[in-house]
Amino acid sequence: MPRKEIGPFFVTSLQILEPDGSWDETLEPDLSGDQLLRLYRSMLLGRQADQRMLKLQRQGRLGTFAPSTGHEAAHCGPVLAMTERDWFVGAYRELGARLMRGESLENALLLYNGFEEGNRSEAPNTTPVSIIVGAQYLHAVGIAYAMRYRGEKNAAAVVFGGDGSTSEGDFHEALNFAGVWKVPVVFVVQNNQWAISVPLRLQTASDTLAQKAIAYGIGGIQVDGNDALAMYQATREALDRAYSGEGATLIEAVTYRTTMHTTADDPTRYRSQEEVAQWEARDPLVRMRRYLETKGLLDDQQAQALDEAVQAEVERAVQAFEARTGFPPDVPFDHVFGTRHAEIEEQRALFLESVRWEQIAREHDEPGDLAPREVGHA
Amino acid sequence: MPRKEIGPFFVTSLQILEPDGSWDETLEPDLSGDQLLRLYRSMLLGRQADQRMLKLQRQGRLGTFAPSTGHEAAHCGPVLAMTERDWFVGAYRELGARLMRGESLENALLLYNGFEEGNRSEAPNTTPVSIIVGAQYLHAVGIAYAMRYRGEKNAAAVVFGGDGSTSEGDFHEALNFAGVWKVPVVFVVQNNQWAISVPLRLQTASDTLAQKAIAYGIGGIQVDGNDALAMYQATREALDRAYSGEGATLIEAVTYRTTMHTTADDPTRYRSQEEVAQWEARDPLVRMRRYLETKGLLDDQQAQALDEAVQAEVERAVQAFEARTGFPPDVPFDHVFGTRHAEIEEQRALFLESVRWEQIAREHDEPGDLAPREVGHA
Amino acid sequence: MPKMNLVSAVNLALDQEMAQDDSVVVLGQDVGVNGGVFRATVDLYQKYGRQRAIDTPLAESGILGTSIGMALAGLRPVCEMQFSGFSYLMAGQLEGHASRYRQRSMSAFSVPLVIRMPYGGGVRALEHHSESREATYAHFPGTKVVIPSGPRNARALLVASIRDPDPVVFMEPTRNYRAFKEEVPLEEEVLPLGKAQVVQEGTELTLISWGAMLRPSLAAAEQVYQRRGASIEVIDLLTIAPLDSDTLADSVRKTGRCVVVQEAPRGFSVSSEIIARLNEKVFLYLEAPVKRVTHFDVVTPYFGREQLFLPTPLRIARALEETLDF
Amino acid sequence: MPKMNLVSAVNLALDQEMAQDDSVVVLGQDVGVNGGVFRATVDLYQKYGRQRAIDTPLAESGILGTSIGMALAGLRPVCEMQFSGFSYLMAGQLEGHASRYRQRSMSAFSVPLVIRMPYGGGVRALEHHSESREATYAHFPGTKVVIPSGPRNARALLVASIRDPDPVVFMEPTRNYRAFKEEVPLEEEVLPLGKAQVVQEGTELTLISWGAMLRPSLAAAEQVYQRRGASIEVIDLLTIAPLDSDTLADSVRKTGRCVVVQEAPRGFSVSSEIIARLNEKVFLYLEAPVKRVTHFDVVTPYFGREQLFLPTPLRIARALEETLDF
Ligand SMILES: Cc1ncc(C[n+]2csc(CCOP(=O)(O)OP(=O)(O)O)c2C)c(N)n1
Ligand SMILES: Cc1ncc(C[n+]2csc(CCOP(=O)(O)OP(=O)(O)O)c2C)c(N)n1
Ligand SMILES: [Mg+2]
Ligand SMILES: [Mg+2]
Repeated sequence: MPRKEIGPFFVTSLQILEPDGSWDETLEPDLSGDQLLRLYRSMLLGRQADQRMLKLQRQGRLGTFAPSTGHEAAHCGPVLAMTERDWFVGAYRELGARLMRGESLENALLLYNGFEEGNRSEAPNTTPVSIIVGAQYLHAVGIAYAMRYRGEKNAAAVVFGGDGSTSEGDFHEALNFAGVWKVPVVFVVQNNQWAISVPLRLQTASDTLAQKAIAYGIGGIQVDGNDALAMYQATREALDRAYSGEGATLIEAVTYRTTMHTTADDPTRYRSQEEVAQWEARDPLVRMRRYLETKGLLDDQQAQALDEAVQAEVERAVQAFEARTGFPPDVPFDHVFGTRHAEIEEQRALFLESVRWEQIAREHDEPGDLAPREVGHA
Repeated sequence: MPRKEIGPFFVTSLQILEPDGSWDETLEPDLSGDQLLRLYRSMLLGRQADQRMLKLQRQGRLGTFAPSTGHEAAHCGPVLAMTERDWFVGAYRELGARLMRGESLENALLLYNGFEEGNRSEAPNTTPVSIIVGAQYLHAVGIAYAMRYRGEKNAAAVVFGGDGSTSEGDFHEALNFAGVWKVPVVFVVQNNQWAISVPLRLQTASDTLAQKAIAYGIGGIQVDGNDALAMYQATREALDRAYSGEGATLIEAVTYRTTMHTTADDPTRYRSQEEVAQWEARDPLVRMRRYLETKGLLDDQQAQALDEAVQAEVERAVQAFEARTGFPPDVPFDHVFGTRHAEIEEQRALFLESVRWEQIAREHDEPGDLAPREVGHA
Repeated sequence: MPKMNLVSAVNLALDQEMAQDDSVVVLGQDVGVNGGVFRATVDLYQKYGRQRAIDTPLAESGILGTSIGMALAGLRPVCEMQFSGFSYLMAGQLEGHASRYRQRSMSAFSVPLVIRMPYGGGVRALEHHSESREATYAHFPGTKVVIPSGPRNARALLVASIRDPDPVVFMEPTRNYRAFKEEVPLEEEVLPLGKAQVVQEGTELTLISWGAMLRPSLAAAEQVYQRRGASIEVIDLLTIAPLDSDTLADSVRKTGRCVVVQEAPRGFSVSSEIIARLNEKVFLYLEAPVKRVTHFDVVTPYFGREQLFLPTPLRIARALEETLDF
Repeated sequence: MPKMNLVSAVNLALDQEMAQDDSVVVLGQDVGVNGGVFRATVDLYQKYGRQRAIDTPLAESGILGTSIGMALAGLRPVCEMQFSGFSYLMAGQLEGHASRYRQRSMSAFSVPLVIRMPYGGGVRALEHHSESREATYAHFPGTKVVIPSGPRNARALLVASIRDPDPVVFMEPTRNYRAFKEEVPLEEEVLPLGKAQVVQEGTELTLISWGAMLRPSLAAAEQVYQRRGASIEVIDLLTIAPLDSDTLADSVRKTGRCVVVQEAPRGFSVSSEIIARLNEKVFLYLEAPVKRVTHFDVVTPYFGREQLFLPTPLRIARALEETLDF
């Protein structure tokens, strides 16, 4: 072998919609008007819900959450390509996608107000918010293994994460298992350039995240993550590969979070307003709307009606959320195990006793201190 | 960007010595006769020590260990390229390399007889055997960081592991940190085709291990790991890159363990005798010896003398090891912390009391049951 | 009833559960072709194929993480950590996901899986192969920790663990893998999780242990009985978490004295919790401090010294006598 | 003496140690430019540069693993786990290497490093951000675990931890980061590791707590004093492991009664070990069972319910009264 080159290795890149709304017709996916409008509506709902949540949070009516403004194409595009048979394995910054999968905004609000009840989702094959960076990739690989084992046809797992998550050992182990097992899984890495304050160049010395696929013998593609059509198309192709037994694909969605990491973060500490502005000019919603307009699928009036409808939907959810009651304090004791244990029940009794004391004390000493609604609704 | 290719990416491969002992003169490294003989002698010592240890183990005079027969070129070649300034961060299958670094065989025997005293090494900048697969890569990156931070010149860390170790999250995190930090570190992965019973194709779907470098923006090279000259040369180049601030290199050494994983393993359960025979025909020692013979550096008589000298050295170490005494039972209490603590000392007293009881009981009830030498030398 | 050792009993449980429920799969390093480094999964690959006896890449977090995914999607994975000493690499997946999925989703999802792992000393093994750290996992809420002591209860507890709706850390005492045989029925036998067992009744002292410590405990009880006729009640904990403190308390209420024997280091351990529970439940019945016989709070020494650090019948017997004489 | 909160006190300790010893470096996620998500490392990047205030990739095992390497090569890394809830990802490096290197090499190598991590509830945070799992790390031999309760001892203990020759897990109660200020001397102040502190003397009962639980404990002691004049000795543990059981035992020998307050779940926890040690050392002095006020053995609920699960002055006061009345 003396001294030789091994290679060449390649990955692919894809963009269909330009920032100005023009597009490459040879690449344009074959989607119906309904599908396209569903996609746009989902992105819009994600955006409006996100911004409403930010207000609620600032008013102290919601806890900490991770805003998703800017990411809508990156996570709604893939969901359009998925069916209910596919599993959606999300992280924590895919609000629009979750709503598109069938989770309710009311539940999302409940979740970010600190109640597990918000995770009781109606959405099929959809896992709850997963905060531990990188862990969820492995779950998706296991799910995909189970799907193949059960002989499920036209079904795959699609899992989401961020650029920072590619540094975790679990990301590596997941892609490696997926490669060896050749299971139907699609990894969507939303490369939004930042992991809190850490820029991509301090996250990895690799030129692209897509090329990490080469280390695992799986497919890799870098996609304009603000281009909903390209995200749809890349996921479509990855799913088709997965369905036909060709294994896993890593999709790098190049995008940007135009706002803070979470509501506890101050992004002005680590990045410039110019950078943000540059990316705002590439807004995924604007681009998609221009596309729909050019295609004659949405005019100004329809756009405004849609805006209002979505806003009304958000308001209904906020109202429903704020009207929710019924949060028994001892619920956690019901979900430690699926079986009953004397030790746990003994502690439940202790706990309920202490809740009662606190209530009595409150009534006697500090009337009106906590909202009267419900014990547990702090 | 529409749909494009990103790439091409390459890694390199290297072989200098052919299995028959012929070589590529354009690639032949510029090594003195003394250096070449040192390399060969180290490989031979590693081999003979290994085989002697196997006998001792089979006789019940040594505990479990991981034989290194077949790996000698893969780990001695790199050490020849290193100086004392460089750190050697080993795993558990680099006996020849450790001896070459200055560890004593007597200590190695002590270690595998269950005494930490065996890790009290005289070898400079050499870490003890590290069993947790993959963990040591990170230590090397941290060491390299410290070296650069201190402004040490012409110094790098060289860390060893196996093909199986590339699946661990720690491997990934180490290569990624090394890429971002651009620190002077060389990763030597001894790809011996097996991780216990798991063959490489079930370990990763990547065609080579070297190409994993592409995921981290570091150098990657696949080397014939049974070719000591190529291993020397690849490490030399990687060290030069490291010394000059160009960062990390991943060296995949393609080799084979021709014997069992550890003395507790039965390789006939999972691989064929033909496969083993094929690799035995590529024995790194034979190849190196042929090279030295052709170069006129070693004739039959010298070879025999060397064999005998090495064998005598091994025997001396075995005898010294077996004569060792002085293993106070409570040593572990001295090395929990570098500071004294009442809780630990209280337990030491309890412990020593129980050791005394056991001793008295033994003397009374079961005289001669344990070797009288030393409490603690079970 | 055939006689078999603990490894074979584990294998029997796996084999029978796989035979009757195709959602049961085993996975881990070397569990397939090789049948496991201790042969606990031997022949499963040959019988059930490589899709159900899965040789995984070398990555503990990957093994548990993918098992969680399998469990979410309806399988019942039994994964193996080759040694418990390497299981800390999956602690993130265990604490963060396996043990939380039920509560997080209010039981919409559950993660029925078993993490098998050999543990414990006494077999002259290399570094990291001799520890006993059941307390680490017992402290994670939502996680069950089970430790059999012999072939028969190993089989019956493993079956229960596989059928359990939640994650179970199933720790197998390496030292007892081949140390002795017991009769194990081929017919189904299941022991409930969360229940300790009184293996020898007595009136004067309660001796609590688990795993490989049961046998030296029984030997010590016998010695003390021979020496002075003391009637010692011996309890095999079997499930570490959730702890069956009622059985322990009932016994100590009767005997008034107690000794706990564990292989693990002393600090912040299972014996600590047992003592705390007895303090809470039977304080007024205690006629002597609860004594413990344990490893020490040192970094587990290599095997040259390990026997000196492990509880022996002699050390246990002395603790029994001191407690009886208190 | 300037008044400062706990975060600023941590920052002061880091700053001063970095100023006087160039082997001290800080590393972790967002610890550089951003100054840490809690601002504990603020300005260190600006003062000492990116080689000493290192923004790492997002990988906890990587952070500790490279810190171990730095320590082996002579640096004194102070690494940060952004939240203790993610620290299990580095448990393998901690149990397997940081805590073992000294024993493995018979002190030829040591690993002087600090692992800082915010922990604990009460701040309405997301999942994984509110746990208190000091027992997990306290159970690993060779690992020190330190928990300050306020600004002044945080500073003095962190300095001691940085100078300590061994790995120290330094857990900072998030809830106290900005809750109150104390005077903290700018001159050097060091508190010894391994020593508990009697923060209020008393004769009738010993109240033991640490971290964020000290303040509600003091409040409860005050309530009970107001109500019935009971004289309660309050101890701040400060170092969890190795445990200073002598100070605890001396106090209980005097008072005869004890209550332990912890934020962590009850089972297999630090309170368990404290009770076990008191049982061993002062059994005959105990006039009542040691009572504990703790979280419960449930998976930590989201913040909507968290206040109900955390010890409050009221719960503590009731435990004090029940123990006094026993
Ligand atoms: C294992 C782990 N470590 C640290 C954190 C704290 N944390 C939450 S999000 C985040 C950054 C994630 O960055 P990235 O993966 O790029 O996703 P993004 O938030 O940008 O969408 C960090 C460090 C965490 N949640 N999990
Ligand atoms: C983290 C961890 N998991 C499991 C093991 C058990 N084990 C020891 S060596 C080995 C295989 C290692 O294979 P490879 O990396 O290829 O190195 P080789 O032994 O072939 O030299 C395994 C699974 C371990 N030591 N560490
Ligand atoms: Mg990001
Ligand atoms: Mg190998």
